[in-house]
Amino acid sequence: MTIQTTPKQSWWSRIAHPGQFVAWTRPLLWPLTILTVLLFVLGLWFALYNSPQDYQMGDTVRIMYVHVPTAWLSQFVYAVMAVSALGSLVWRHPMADVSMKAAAPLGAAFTALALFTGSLWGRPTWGTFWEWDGRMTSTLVLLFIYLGIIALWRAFDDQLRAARVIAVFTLVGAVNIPIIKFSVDWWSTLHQPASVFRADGPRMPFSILTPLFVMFFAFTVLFLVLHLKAMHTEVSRRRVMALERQAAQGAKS
Amino acid sequence: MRAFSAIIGRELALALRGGGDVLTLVLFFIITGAIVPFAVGPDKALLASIAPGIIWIAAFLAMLLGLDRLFRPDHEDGTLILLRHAELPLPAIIAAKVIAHWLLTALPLILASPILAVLLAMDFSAFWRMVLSLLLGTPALAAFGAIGAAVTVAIRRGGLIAPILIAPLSVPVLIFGTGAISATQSNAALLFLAALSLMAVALAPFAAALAISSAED
Amino acid sequence: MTQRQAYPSLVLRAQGLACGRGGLPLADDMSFAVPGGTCLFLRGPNGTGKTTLLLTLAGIVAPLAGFFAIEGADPEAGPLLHYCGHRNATKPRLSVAENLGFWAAVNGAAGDSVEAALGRVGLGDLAMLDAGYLSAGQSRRLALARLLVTHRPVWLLDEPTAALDTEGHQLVTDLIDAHLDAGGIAIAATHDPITLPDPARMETLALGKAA
Amino acid sequence: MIDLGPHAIFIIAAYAGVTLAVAALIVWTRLDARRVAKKLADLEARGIRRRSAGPA
Repeated sequence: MTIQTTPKQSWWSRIAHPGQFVAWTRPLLWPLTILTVLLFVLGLWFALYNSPQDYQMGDTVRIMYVHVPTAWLSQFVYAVMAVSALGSLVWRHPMADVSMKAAAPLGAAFTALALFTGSLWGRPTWGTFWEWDGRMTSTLVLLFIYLGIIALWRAFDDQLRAARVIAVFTLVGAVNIPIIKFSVDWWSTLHQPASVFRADGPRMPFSILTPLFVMFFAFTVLFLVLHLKAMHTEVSRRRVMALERQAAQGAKS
Repeated sequence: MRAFSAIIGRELALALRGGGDVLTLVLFFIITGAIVPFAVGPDKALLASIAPGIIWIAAFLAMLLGLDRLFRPDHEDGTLILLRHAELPLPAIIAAKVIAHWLLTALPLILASPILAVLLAMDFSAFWRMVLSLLLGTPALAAFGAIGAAVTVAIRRGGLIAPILIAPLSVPVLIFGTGAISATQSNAALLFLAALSLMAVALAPFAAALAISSAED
Repeated sequence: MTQRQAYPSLVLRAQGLACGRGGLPLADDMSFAVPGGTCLFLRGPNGTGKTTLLLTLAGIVAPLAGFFAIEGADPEAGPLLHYCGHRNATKPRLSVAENLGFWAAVNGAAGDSVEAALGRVGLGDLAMLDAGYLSAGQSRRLALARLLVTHRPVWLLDEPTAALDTEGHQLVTDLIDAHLDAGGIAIAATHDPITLPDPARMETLALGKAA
Repeated sequence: MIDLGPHAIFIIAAYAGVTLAVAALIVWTRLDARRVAKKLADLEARGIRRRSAGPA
């Protein structure tokens, strides 16, 4: 199974070897970190100093610069997990398991942040921290799914077996999310025909879009860095577990 | 005293290190509470009026769900038998386990309750009364739960029986717990709740110890 | 080996003891006396009540008839016996040292240190490992180490050699022998032909024949 | 500091919360990485190596 004994390989199977994957992606870590910091500095400067008030929402529009990127990440991370789950089930790609596991806590954190900033945005604009509207409710359900997946990871002793089971659940969740979204929308319009929050809000001026885009990229790159780092840790953790098992066998007198 | 804290420390280490028991219970608590609006509709006035009841029921169910982890793993791997020859008497050991159980199953729920309070549109004063009533009432739930778990520990697949046994015993906790939030005589209800908890916590270790030592026979 | 404290001279005496489970007697009318420094081996086919007798002596199962007592013990002296059953009572998510340290704290740390006890049972190198990684035999050794971290005069051992290799058998023999040196009492149910270096210290109770 | 208008408290809370959570994520990721690396180094120092250890 060592990498040297197999003569030629595509990049695909080369990154399939965890040690190789770490060796290949470690040099990416620092440049990406620097990029994240730069994007955040730029984004925060735009968001807090160099953007006007919105004519309707006033200064609370600034909350949007952290709310929208985290809300995007809440869905993007799930997409990453779903793709990894597919990779784990279909191609049995070892890095897919690792990616899936590393992404779950990050996804949960960003989803929680999206809800948190959303409710802080909602208080001044709608006058309430929480509204059972379609968007917020389905984000809440998404958070529950994330946390359930984390609980599932922690419940398994054998992480290799866990990966396949959780991959199945992740995909079921991915199929189910649109259904949840639809049903929640139906449910909320049933109870309150006039929604307080229009999805297609007023057209955004350019001065708001700039900080939004910068923050959007900043958060996405932040996720990539953290995800990569967590994947490296996970690879090491698996090696630790293998070594510990070996230590128990080796020490058997 | 060292033995007492060793038991609590071990229970905490076991729960925090693996299995995700605590996270699961908190999730169950939040989800149970958050699912009610889907059934009754998101009308804020209605939700606010039933919120104390929802939160107490969610806490009650979550604590019942966690009962099985109190004695069963220790029974299955033989720890429970060995603990009977410890320096501490069995009721003291069970008291330590009940304290750890409360720290692991009730305290996280109380810490998570602000989330449900926001979701269910509770107002601020009702929220504080609810935290107070949970703090006073959950020790009684943990103590009653210990009795139920002890009685069913020797039964294979007894996990489902304990909640059925415990639910009727805990009705007063529920009555005074929700009463302390909404009723007009809420201070009296809080006092009743505190008395109930004190009594249950004082008696439960002895009852549970008796049940465990007779179960093995 | 480590230095050992001497126990007060004790005698475990049983008279007309009958034990069984669920009211059904498995072994009855047993009378024996085990003085300090002696090991009583319980032998006999499966289902003849060896485990039940040990549980009875441990005070977990009530005897059906007769009585037993540990004579010569100071009634104030706390628990006198160690029971070592089939199940090892180890927690897979705690490390080997943590598992043992817990029992040292709960049973009173009046014995070997955790490191010394692990060294004696041959687990010294694995102290930091999670107990879940241990094999059946290693878990058994961990369970035996529990007898060492707290010194108690009476050992009740149920199949102490289960899952152990020949070297492990020797370990059990050594541990029992050292325990007897200190004036302790051991009662062991076993199918394996364990022999102590000094046959005068061994007594055998055959179950299942008299009944 | 710029004037954040009447709802400053919500804006500050949102940014503070996000900053805290992101900082916690970063710290947790690093601590976890360091802990696992230390454990791995300990094990390898004790001479246990995996047969298929790559040139990582």
